[in-house]
Amino acid sequence: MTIGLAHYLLVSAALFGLGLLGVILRRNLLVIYMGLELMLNAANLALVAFSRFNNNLHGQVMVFFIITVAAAEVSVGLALIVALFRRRQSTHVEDLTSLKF
Amino acid sequence: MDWQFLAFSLVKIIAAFAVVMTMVAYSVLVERKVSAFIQDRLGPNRTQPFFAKYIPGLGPLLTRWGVFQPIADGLKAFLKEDFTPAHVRKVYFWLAPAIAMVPSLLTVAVIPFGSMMGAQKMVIADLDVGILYTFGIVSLGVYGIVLAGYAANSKYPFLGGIRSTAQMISYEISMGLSVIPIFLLVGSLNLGDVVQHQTGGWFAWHIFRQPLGFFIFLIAAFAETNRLPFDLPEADQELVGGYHTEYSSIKFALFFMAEYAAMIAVSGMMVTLFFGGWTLPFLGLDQPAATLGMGLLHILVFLGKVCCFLLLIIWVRWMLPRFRYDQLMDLGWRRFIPLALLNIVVTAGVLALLASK
Amino acid sequence: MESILFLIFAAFALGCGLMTVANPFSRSPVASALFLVLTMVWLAGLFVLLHAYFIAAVQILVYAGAVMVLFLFVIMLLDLREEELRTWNRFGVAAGVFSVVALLGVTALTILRSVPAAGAAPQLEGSTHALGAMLFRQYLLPFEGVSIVLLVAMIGVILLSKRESK
Amino acid sequence: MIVERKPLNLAERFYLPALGNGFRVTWKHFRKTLFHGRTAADETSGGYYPEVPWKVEPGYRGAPYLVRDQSGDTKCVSCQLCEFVCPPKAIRITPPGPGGPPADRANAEKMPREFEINMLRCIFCGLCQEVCPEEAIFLQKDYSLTGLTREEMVYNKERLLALGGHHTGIQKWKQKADEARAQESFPVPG
Repeated sequence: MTIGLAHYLLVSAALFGLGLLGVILRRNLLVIYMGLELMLNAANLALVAFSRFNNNLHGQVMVFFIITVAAAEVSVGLALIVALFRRRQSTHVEDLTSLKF
Repeated sequence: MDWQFLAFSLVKIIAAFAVVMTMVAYSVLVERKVSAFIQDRLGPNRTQPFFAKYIPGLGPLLTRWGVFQPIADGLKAFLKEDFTPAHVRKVYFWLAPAIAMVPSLLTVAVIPFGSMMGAQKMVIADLDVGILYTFGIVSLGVYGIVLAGYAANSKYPFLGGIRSTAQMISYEISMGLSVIPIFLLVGSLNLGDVVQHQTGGWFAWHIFRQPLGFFIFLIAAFAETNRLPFDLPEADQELVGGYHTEYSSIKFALFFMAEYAAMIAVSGMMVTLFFGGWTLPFLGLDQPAATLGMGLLHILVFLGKVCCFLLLIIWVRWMLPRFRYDQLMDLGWRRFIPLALLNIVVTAGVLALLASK
Repeated sequence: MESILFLIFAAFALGCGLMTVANPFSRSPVASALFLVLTMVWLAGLFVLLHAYFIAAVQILVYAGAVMVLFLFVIMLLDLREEELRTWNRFGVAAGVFSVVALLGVTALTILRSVPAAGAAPQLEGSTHALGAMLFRQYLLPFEGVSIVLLVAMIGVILLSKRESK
Repeated sequence: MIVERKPLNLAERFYLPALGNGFRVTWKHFRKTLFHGRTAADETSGGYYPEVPWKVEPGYRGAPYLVRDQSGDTKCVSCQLCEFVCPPKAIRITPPGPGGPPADRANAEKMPREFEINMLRCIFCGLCQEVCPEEAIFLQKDYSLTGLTREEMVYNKERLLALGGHHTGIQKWKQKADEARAQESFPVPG
C-alpha cells in the first residue's frame, strides 16, 4: 500500500471531526479551546500534505502562519478565560449565560 | 532503510546512552566532592565493596575518591521504600519522573559528539533542523516538572510546578534568540555544519565571535536546567524541594538523574555551538578523523569539553545565592531578550555589510 | 516502511485526539491537555513523513512546548475541578454527533472521489532554506502582518490580565 | 528598622563583583581542602567522627538520664513535672501509687516505680532538666544512641540510672542559684 494524498486528507478530516466533536460535546471552556486547537492542527496536516504532493512550499508557509496565529490566539483566549474565571469562578459554558434570555 | 544504518544507529544510541548515564552518576559524585571541598569537608570517601581493601594501593585510593559511591547511591535509590502518598493523583504521579527523564536524553541525539569512526558520522541523528529539534525537545522538559507539581496535590510541589513553568517558558525565548546569530554566521541549522564552521584557528570558535550570545545562552542554560542561581522550582529553603517533595526512592532518583542529564545535554549544546564541538585548533584535530584512533580522540576531546562545562555549572551552584523570583523574571524578560534581539540585529547588519562589499 | 509508519502515526494521532475530546476514564482538563500534547507529537511525526522537517520542529516547539504548557499553566492556576457528568441533552448530543458524522462523511466522500493531485509522485524536500526565502520574499507582507498580530496579542493579553487598579 | 539600600554602581548592576567574590571565596576553600587537605573537622576536633571521637562542648544537650545523689539514692521523687512538660511526650512515669513501695531515702515521699524515656521521641530540648525540682534528670553528653528495635530505644529506670551515674557534685539548687547570681552581673562590666 502506498500512502497518497487521500490518506493524509482522511486523517486530517477525522482529526477535524474530533475537534468539532470536542467543541460540541464538552462544556469546559478550556477543553473546547483544545478542540479548536485540534481543528487547527487538522488543517495544518492537510496543508502540509498538499504542499508535499503538489511539490511546492506554499502549504508549509501557510502552516507556519497558522501556527503563529494559533499561538497568538491561544494567549489571548487563555487570558480571556482567566479574566472570566476571576469574575465567575467557573469555566463551564453553562455558567456563562448572561447574554442568554 | 538499510540494515547497516539501523545497526550502527543502535550501537551509537546504546553507547551514547551508556556514556551519558555514567556521566550522570559520576557528575553527582563530582558535585558532592566539589561541594564538600568548597565547604571544608572531604565528601564521600568511605563506600567500598568488600574486595576493594584487598587491592593494594589502588583500592583504598579509589575508596577515598568515592569512586564506588554512585553505585551505592544507585542501589540505595532502587532499594528504598517507594512510597506513594494517599493524596496524590496517581497516574500523573507515576508518569512525571519518566517524562522528566526523557527530553534530556533525546537532546543528546542530535549533538555531534565526534567526527568520524570509519565511515560512520559520530552523531545519532544528523538532522537538518538539528537546533530546532533540540529546542523543541528542551521545551518538552517542562512537562515532567509541571506534572510532578500538579500530581503531588500539595502546596509546595504545586508552587514549584507553577514557578518552573513560567521560568522555563521565559528563558526558552532568550535561549532561542541567543543562538540565532550563530546560525546567521553558519547559514545552516545542522549542528554538524556548526562544528565544521568553527575549524581553523582558535578564533574560529563562536565564543570569540558571539560572546554576548554565549553569555545569554549560558545563563539561560542555568535557568533551563533549574540549577542555582535559578533553582526556584526546587528552592529547598522556600519550597522544601519543590516539585519532588512528595517523591521517594527511584522516582526521586529519576528526577535527580534528569537534572544531571539535562546539565550534560546543555553542556553538549554549549560545546557544539560555541566551543567548536569535537575540534581542537592544533595538531590537525579540527579535520574529520581519517583513522579510528583520531575518531576516538575527537570523542574524548568533546567529552573533555563537556566535563569542563559540567564543572563550571557545578561550581556556580556553590558560588552564587539564589535569585529572587521577580529578579529572575526581570533578568529574563527585560535584560536578556532585548540584549539577544540587539545581538541578532547587529550580527545581521554586520553580515549584510560584509556581503554587500 | 513509510506506509507502516504512516499507519502507526495516524492511528496514534487519532487515538490521542479521541482521548482529548472524549476520554472515558477521566474528565479532567489536564488529561485532555496531555493527550492533546501527544496528538501534536504524533502529528509532528506525520509532518516528518511528509518531509516537512521545519514544520515538524516548529510544531513541537510552539504547540507542544509553548501553547500546551500555557494551557497546563492556566489549568493549574485556576485549579479546575473535574467536569461533572452532565445530564445529557439527548437531542443536542444526537444533533451534534450527527452533524459531525455528516460533515465527515461528506468530506471523506469528496476526498475519495477526487482525482489524485498533479504531482502525486512527491519529490519536494522541505528545506528550511527554501522556506525562509519564500517567507521573506514572496510572503513578506503576510509575515510582517503576523508579527503585528503577535504584538497586538501581546498587548491585549497584558491589558486583559492586569488587575483593575482603583 | 529600615535598611538603607545603596544605589548600585554599574559593575554591581552586572553582578560582576558578586561573581568575583563568589569565585574567590569558593576557590580559597576548595584549594585549602583539596591541596592542603585541611577540613573543618580537622580544625575543630582533629579528624572525622568514627576514628576521632567528637569533642562535646560544654552546654551540649545530649540524652537525658536520671542521676543518683551523693549517697547513691535515686533523686527523682516522681513529681511528674517532666512528664507533664515534655513536648514530644517522650517521658512516662509510673508512680508508686497509694500502697506502693516507700522512698529509699529520707526527705522524699515517694519515688517512681518505673521511669521510661523513649529516646526515639525525645527531642533533647532540656525542658525536663529545667523543670525538675530535685535536679534528678540531666541532659548529658551522649550523642549517638543506637538500637536495632523500637523497644530497645525505650530506656527504663534502671538503664537511665546506670547511664546517669552519681553526680556527687550536683547539690540541690546550688547550680540554679549560681546561675541566678551570674545573671545579675550579666553583661560583664569592663
